[in-house]
This record gives sequence, structure tokens and C-alpha cells, in this order.
Amino acid sequence: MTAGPTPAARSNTRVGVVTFPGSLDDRDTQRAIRLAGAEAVPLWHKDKSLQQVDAVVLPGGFSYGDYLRAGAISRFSPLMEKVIDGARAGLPVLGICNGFQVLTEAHLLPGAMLGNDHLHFICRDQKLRVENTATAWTGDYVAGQEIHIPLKNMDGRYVADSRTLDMLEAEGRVAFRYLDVNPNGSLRDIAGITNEAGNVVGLMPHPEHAVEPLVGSGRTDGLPFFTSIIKKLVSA
Amino acid sequence: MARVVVDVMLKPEILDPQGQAVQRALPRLGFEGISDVRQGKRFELEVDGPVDDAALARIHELAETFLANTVIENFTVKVEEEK
Amino acid sequence: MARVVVDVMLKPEILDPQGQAVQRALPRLGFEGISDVRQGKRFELEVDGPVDDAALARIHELAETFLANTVIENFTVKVEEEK
Amino acid sequence: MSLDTVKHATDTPDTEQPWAELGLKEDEYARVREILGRRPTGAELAMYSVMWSEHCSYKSSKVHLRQFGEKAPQSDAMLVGIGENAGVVDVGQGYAVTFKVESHNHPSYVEPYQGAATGVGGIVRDIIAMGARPVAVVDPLRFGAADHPDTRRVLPGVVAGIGGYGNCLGLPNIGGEVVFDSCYQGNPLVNAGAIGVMRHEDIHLAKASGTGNKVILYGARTGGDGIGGASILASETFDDAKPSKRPAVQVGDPFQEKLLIECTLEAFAEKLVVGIQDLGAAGLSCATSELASNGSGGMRVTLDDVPLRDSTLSPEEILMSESQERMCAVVEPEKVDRFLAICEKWDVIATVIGEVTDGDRLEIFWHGEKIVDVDPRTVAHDGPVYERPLARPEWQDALQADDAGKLPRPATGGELKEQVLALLSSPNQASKSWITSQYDHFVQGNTVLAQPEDAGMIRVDEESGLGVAIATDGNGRFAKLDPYHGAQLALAEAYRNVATTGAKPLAVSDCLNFGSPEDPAVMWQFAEAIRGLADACQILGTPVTGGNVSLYNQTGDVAIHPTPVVAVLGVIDDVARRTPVAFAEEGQLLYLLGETREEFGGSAWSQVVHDHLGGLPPRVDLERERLLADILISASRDGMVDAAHDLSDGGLVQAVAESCLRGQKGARLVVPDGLDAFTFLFSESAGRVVVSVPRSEELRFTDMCGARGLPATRIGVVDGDALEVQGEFTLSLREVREAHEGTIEALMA
Ligand SMILES: Nc1ncnc2c1ncn2[C@@H]1O[C@H](COP(=O)(O)OP(=O)(O)O)[C@@H](O)[C@H]1O
Ligand SMILES: [Mg+2]
Repeated sequence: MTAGPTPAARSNTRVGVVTFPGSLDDRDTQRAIRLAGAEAVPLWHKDKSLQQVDAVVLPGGFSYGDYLRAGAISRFSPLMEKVIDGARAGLPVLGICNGFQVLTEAHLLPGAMLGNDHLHFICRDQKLRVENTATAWTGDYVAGQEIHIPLKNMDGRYVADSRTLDMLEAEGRVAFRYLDVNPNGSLRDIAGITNEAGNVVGLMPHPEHAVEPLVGSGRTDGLPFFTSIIKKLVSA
Repeated sequence: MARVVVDVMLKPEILDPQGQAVQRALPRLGFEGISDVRQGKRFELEVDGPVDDAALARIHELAETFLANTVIENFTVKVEEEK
Repeated sequence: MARVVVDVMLKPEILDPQGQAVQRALPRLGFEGISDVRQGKRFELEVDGPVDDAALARIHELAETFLANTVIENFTVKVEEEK
Repeated sequence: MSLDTVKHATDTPDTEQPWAELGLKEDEYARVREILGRRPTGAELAMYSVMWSEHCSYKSSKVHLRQFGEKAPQSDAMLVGIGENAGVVDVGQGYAVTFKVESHNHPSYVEPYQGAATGVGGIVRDIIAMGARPVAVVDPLRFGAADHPDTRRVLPGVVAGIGGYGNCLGLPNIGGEVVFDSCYQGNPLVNAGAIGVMRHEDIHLAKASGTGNKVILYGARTGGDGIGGASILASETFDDAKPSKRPAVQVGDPFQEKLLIECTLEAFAEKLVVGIQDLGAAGLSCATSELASNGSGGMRVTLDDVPLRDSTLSPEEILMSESQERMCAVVEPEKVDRFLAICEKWDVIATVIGEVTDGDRLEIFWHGEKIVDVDPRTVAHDGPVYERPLARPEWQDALQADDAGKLPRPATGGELKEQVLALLSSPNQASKSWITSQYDHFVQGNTVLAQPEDAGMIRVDEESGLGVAIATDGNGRFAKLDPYHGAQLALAEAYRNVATTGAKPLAVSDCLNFGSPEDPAVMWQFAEAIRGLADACQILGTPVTGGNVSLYNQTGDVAIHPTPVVAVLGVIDDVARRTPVAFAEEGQLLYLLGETREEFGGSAWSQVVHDHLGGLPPRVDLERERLLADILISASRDGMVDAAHDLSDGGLVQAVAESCLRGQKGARLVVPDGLDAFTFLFSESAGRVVVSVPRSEELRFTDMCGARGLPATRIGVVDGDALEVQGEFTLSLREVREAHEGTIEALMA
């Protein structure tokens, strides 16, 4: 048997996962949500309803082939209008990799994502530090915790002007930072950020690939993302 | 039918590793005397109908909201001669 | 110092998936009347010294051997006004 | 300008036709006329010429490939064999797996990125066409000398292309090979393999049956890609007021292919598809003639309905176009609307272009006129068959006599150490992580093992832990010394790699890369390799389920090394039992399974230290390989070994160094009695694996090996942070790592 860790809590929490054309990690993300103990609700980019989910994940992949700019075309899909409205009203939204790129393109998070400074796709097991445990998606981590999460992308270089970067730092909105190796030239080693309210989080590495001991990176350091949101919603 | 060209370049303060990679390769290829290289995108749009001010304004909007990400990029719009 | 611009576009007969994806997104964004989009690359080279015929010939060669892949791409070289 | 209709062709029997320019031989053209009872139309000539090409008809290789069927071992696992887009094997619990390897060699030399990318695209479509969801890819690659300037153009482009396409499709890349040898300088080999998983009831075949069923073309629009030859025809039939240039290079659109995967699988799930075929080489000519000839009736196609990217294409060009990312499905009329709706959901263009008829003709219309009227079997299956002359090359004896055993060997521990470092850092033996880190190996969330493990492993069923493993191998140096045994060594290694992870080898696919079949020496190599492979498959009990032949890999008169690349697929009941490469536990005992002989012909040592190729390759003992595999599988199932690594290029020291680095643990080795340190470290005798055994399992493990007659020699222990060969030398792990990593990056970056 290869069952993952026992779910943190069985709950009625419903977490939506949006599939855009070219999304790749949508099914894995649904699996991670189920392993964490919540119900995963598939959402389709052309739909106009969020089906009353309690939270939304924008998964990784190459939506629209990453043509034009990563996330640039998906950001205009019909469902994204609902996600944007929801996020502004406090709906928890997590953007992983391509999802993070969609969030910056939609201006739900500041800054932008550019091609890796070494110009190659990179796939590696990446060490990170959790800098902010107050967001909707990070409550199950300990502040300063060092974790390993797989990273795989072509356009993972986070950039913003220095005023924005200073603001992010000052407000504690850098949620994750790369440790040991900066894999893509992200400014200030930023791996993930949150919005001011803490309900919208974006990060480049893929926690959904670190939820079972046997597959992916062989670690379960990513599971707390999904248990965090369940606890948050259950206690809300 | 006319062609409108939208050029999109990274803002000067943003690191452009592609341009740098080109520049670094130049000496190896025997090219001297090029002090900087930046690489951007060029979009050629074939526009049905006349490219009047209204059309240009719309293309400008398209560039601003879609073809370029103005957080990191600048753009220019220009009309090319009829083909 | 002068700027030379090299534009590199896929040859017309070559499939341009990026341009197509952009074009197909336009109606969704409310833009009609653009019948074709092609996406290419724009290189801005800052040249030390005068851009005389010899310099241009060398940049042409650079474009042909390095900046463009002439199996699938065409390119143009032009000098921009001094900045 | 007049259309060359069937009627026109009948009325003008004496029209000159450019059959030679299209690659047909005079007798082949005569045969076409005989089959039709008239001259072919331009469109028919286009179809026959591409379908009867070497690439599509296998005319030089067919007589040899037959052995894979004739000698096929009895196997209950085989569900679909050679002849379909890809073979299918039963892996238990109602699951079936399809896999295949193909080549995209020449296009990848011309345009590395796009050539490699479209190679991945092509093999993945073969997998979808069987009804399966693609779950992984592998990429066996061969390049010219690592330090040759052109390798810096080709390798990064190929790697970026394979990654760019595969990553974008969401297919984990779980294995492959990278080999440098100057024989591949002008002929790099870009082979790509893919695996797909489905339930038994979802297997689909390429056949058009059921009169009245509709033929739907879906995916990308058709452009002028890859139709150099057809343009000759077009200029004959049409005036020249059209773009004369047709692209020689095809550009891939992985996003389009991802949509194709999803919409095809959705159509399968709703049972909407009667038959299906991907469009690859020979495009619509191939898809229509194969679908029709494998079905029960005929087919009528209206070419005007094919969506075009370039409106100036002639009907001949449309038939021959090799535009990527297209598929053809046969659908019952009442299900057409639903099929089209699914395509629309995924923004995929889909068009009904024809229907199945009750005759036995393939008829194609253009502007209302009939331009093709053929028996599809004559196009798809009745191509020419050649028995090409073959002759053992006259240099073969001299090559084999040039024994590597005579080469000077290291005399001291210091020299040994130096040569170990030279091997570990040589491009062929160095870490390939600069390449493999450009491939996503996590996507889909089912990757149990990926590079640099011996085999890639994918979980198939989350509940039971059922999984499949795949390894690809080939050694052109061995095959050059002896193509019969070289091919067997490739198979033995892939088979051993799969078993080393704990999976049971089930079936084989291959990609046979050779020089020109018109050279009798090459043809001999080819025939010998196939004979060797077929014989070995019989003994190992692993049938060949499909594969690909790539000929004409040569520059002028100089052919590449004969390079049969073999993929072995295996199954494991529970992936939790897999055996990784990494030495993980201090104190565990290292055992060497198998026998070590003085075998250096074609070895990495002879190449790196002496730049030498000569002698005989290592001896092959397939019964022993079988026994070794059985022991490895039992040991994995019963938890007797914690790590295992197959010994191949570079011998024992290479394998131990890799296992140390992977687990970040040192090892202390003792040269066993009866062996000298040099042979112990560098010999490439086949049939060997090093395993790491927990002390608590030692007795049980050695008893099992002893009882079954497999030599197992204790050679050391996992210990410390150095690689030590007692009495010879010690290398810190840092030194080992520095030697092993960084070579490729330094050459390519
Ligand atoms: N080397 C080989 N060994 C076994 N089968 C082969 C080999 N080469 C080709 N075949 C089989 O011949 C059939 C036709 O091959 P191919 O033309 O490559 O298929 P496709 O049309 O799907 O590309 C396939 O079933 C393929 O598996
Ligand atoms: Mg096929």
C-alpha cells in the first residue's frame, strides 16, 4: 500500500482547483487536497461559477503553452473574473507556479515573473524557508521552518521595483524564500508572497509534489499548505 | 489591410539575461564593439479595415493590457506601410 | 553611440504557435478585426563607434549566423536614430 | 492548369510523371501503374511515393524484422503486438500499458530544438492513438564528440526541445541516455520513447469500420510542412503563382498537443471512437490509407474540408503534409455532434472530412472531382520489399583482433586513482544532471524513480501501488565490435536495469539506428543486430511489441556505429518495494552479484584512457541475466536489499561512486580474492549488479543466491564519507563529486 499520511482532519471543506487549457498539475493538486482531508472540486476556466467552494487553487502547468507570457492569457478566462472578485472579498486563493504567474498577471499579487536568469527550465528539490505563517495557507508551518519542495519552471524569476520589494519586506509579505541556491535569479530570493490580507498566496515551488513519501520528492513537506487551509476554514 | 507593429521591451532597469547571453557570446563569435544587447518581442498585427485613430487607440489599449506587462515592459505601437 | 535593431520573425510558411495563441485570445478580450498575429524577436544592439557600411555588414552577418535561425526565421537590420 | 483527376489520368496514359524526383524506383512506378491499371494521378503518385518510402514501408528492414514475430516468446502479457501504432501489454489488475521508442534523428540535426520537440510530439501521439493516457517519456540521445563546436549547437537545442515539448505536455521524463562519440558528429541520434496507461477495455486500434461512420480530422490546421517532394508535383499540375517555398522544418506546438491529449481521452471515456490514427510521417496519406486498409470497407474523403493554414496548398501537398498535432478519428454518425462538442470545449478544430463506405476503395475528392481511387491496402501494406545484399565487413576481423586486453594498465594505486577520476569526469561517464534537470520529472505526481536511477518507475494505481518501470540502453561501441552480441548486450542491460529496481521485465520496444541499407556492410550489421535481439528476447521471455527503424545515418561513406537502442518495460506489484540506487545506511554490506572477467573490449576505460575501440564485447549469458533478475526481484519483494545498482559503462567503480553520491555515503571496498584491483574496478563484464544488504538480511540473502547458483561476493561496506579501495587509494566524496559533476555544464554552458 502506498497510502499517504493520514489526513489532518476530515472536513467538509471544499477546495476548488481551476483547470485552464494547458494546466498540468491540476489532478495532482486535487489529490493533495484529498490527502489533506478536504474535498477537491474541479473547476473549468470557461465556467462562470465558483460552485461555492471555500478556497481556490490555481495549479501549475503551461496554461496556453505559456505563450505571450506565462499566465497572461489565462488571466482573462471567464472564471478568473470570479476568482478576482472572490479574492478581493477574502476568498483564500493559492497560486502554484503557473498559478502564481496568473495571480501576478491579474494584479492580485504585485510584481511579475520573468524567465529564469540561466535561461533553462529547471527541475530540482528546492530548500525554502517559511517566512510568514499568518497566511491562510501557511498556518501549519512554524515560522522560520526550513522545508524542501520540488521546483520546476521556465519563468520563475520574481521581479518588482525596489519600492514594492521594500514594502513586501516591511509588511512581512515575503512568505517563502529560497535557501542555499537561488534557482532562477528571483530578487531577494523570493519564492512566494502573499497579499496584504493574507488570503492570496503565490509561490513557485510545487507543494502538491511533496505530499506522499513514495512519489515526487519523497518528502511530505508540502502537505501543510493543504492542512493549513482546512484548519483555517474549519475554525473560521 | 494594414500591418501594425507592437514592439515590447523589458524596462531598462530589469535584468535581461537573454540579451546578456547574446552579448557574452559576441566576443566568442569574433564580434567586438557592441556594448549592450537587449532582447524583446515584436508583434505584427494584420488589421482588417483602415488604421485610423480609433483603431490605433484600441491597439494601444491592447498592447497596454495584454501584449505587454507594464510592470516590467515598455511598448511602442507603429503602423507599417501597406503591403 | 548608435542603436541597431535586428527584428527576427518566423518565416511566413512556418507555424507560429505563439502568435496564434495571441490571436485566438483577442475576441475574448473584445478585440475584433485583427486577422493575423505573428510574434517574433527584437534585438537592440548598442554599437560603439560609427555605424558605417562595414559595421552594418558585420551586424548583418551576426544576425544571419547567430541572432536568427535562418532555417525557420527571416530578419531585418536597421539603424535607429542616435539617442 | 488542369486538375489531374482519375478520369484525366485514364485519358492521358503517356503523361510524364516525376516519380524519380519523388523517390520511387522505376520498377516501383511500374508496379503502381500495374496495380491501378493506368497511370496514377498526381495525388495517387504522392500517396504511393511517401507510403512506399523507406521510412513508411520498411522496405529494407521488413524481411529482417519478421524475426521479432517468428521468434516471439510465448507471453500472456501481450495484448497488442507489432503492427499497430504501439504495442500493448497487460500489467495486471485490469491495466494495460503501451510504450514505444521512435527516432527523430535527421530533423534534430537540421534544427535541434524543433526536431527534438516534434520527435516527442510524434511518439506521444502514437500512445494516445492506442487509447492510453501518456504517463512518461524517455529520451535516448547520441551526440558527436563532447568538445566539438557543433555539439554545443546540437545538444543544448535538443535538450531544450525535448524539455520544452515534454514539460509543456505534463509528461515526466524518467529516463534516457546521453552518449558522446565522434561517429555521431553529423548524425546525432534523437530517440524518444513514451509510455501510456489504460484499462484493458480502452484499447483502440487504427481501423475504419462501419459503413456510414464519419472520418474526423482534428487538431492543428494543415500547413505546408515537410512536403518538399510534393511541391515538385504541385508545380507540375499548377501554375507557379504560389509560394514555392515549403518549410523543411516543422515547428511543434506542445500546447495544441496537450489539448489533443485531453480531448481525445475525453472522447475515449465517452466511448465515441470506433477507430483512431495519429498523423505522423506521410500525414493524411498514411492516416487514411491505414485506417481504410485495416477496416472492413472503403473510405471516401473530401479534401476541400481539411482546415488549412496555407490556402495555396494543392491536393497533393495536403495529402503529403506532415503538419504536427493532428489526429484522425472514425466516429458513428449519431456520436459526431458529441465528439465535435468535446473538441470545441478544448478549443480544438475538428472537421468531418469523409466517411467509411461499403466498397473497398479509398476515394479522395477535390473540388468535386475524384483525384484518388485506390485499393488502400496497396498503398499501406503492399509496398516493395527488398532483400538487400549484406556482407560482413572486411575490417571486422582486424577490429576484433585488436584486443583491448593488451592495452597498458595502471600499475600503482596512484595511477588507478587517476584513471578512476578520468573516467568519472569523462563526458560519457559524468553526471548528466545539467541535462536531466531541464526535464520535469515530478509532474502527474506518480514518479517513483527517475534519473539517475537504473530505470524510471511510475505508479499506475494509487490504491494497490501497482507500477511500471522502463529503461533504455544501447552501446554502439559493443555493437560495432559485434552487432549480434552488441544488440543482446543492449537488451540485457535494459532488462537488468528494470530488474534492479525490483520490477519484472515484461516486454521490449526498440529503435534501430544504422547507416545506409545500400551498403552491404551496414545491412549485415543491421541483420545481425536484429537476429541477436530476436534470439535474446526469446531466451529472456520478453517479446518485442514494436519499435522503429532509422537508416541512412551516415555522412558520405561513413556510417554511425550500429546503434540498436532497446527499451524494456517491467511491472512491479507495489512501488513501495522498489529498490533505489542510493546507498542509504552506514554499515550495510556491499555484495557484487555475477562474475567479473577480464573484459575490456569497447569499455569506457579503453575509450577514455586509450581512445581505443577493438576486441570483443563482454560475453553474454542470458540465462544468467534471467537468474540475476529473479534474485533481484525476490530480494526487493522480501526486503533483503536496500539499494542496488547495475554495472555497465565504467564498471564497478562507476556504479559504486554513483550510489555513494546519490546517498551521500562513502564506501570501503576490498578487492576480492582472485581478482586484481584494475579488473575489479574497470571490467565491464555483463550480468552484474552491486547491492547494499542490511546486516540482518545477510544470511538470508547469501543463502538465496547460493541455493540458486548466483555468485555473490562480499566486496565491502557502506561507510564514512570517502570511496576507499583498500590498499589502493582513497577518494573523498567531495573529490568524487567534483570529478563527476560539472563536466557537461562546463562544455555546454
Ligand atoms: N525495430 C522494430 N522492431 C519492432 N517493430 C517495429 C520496428 N520498427 C517498426 N516496427 C513496427 O512497425 C510498425 C510500423 O512502424 P511505424 O511506421 O514507426 O509506426 P507509426 O506509423 O505509428 O509511426 C509499428 O507497429 C512498429 O512498432
Ligand atoms: Mg503511428
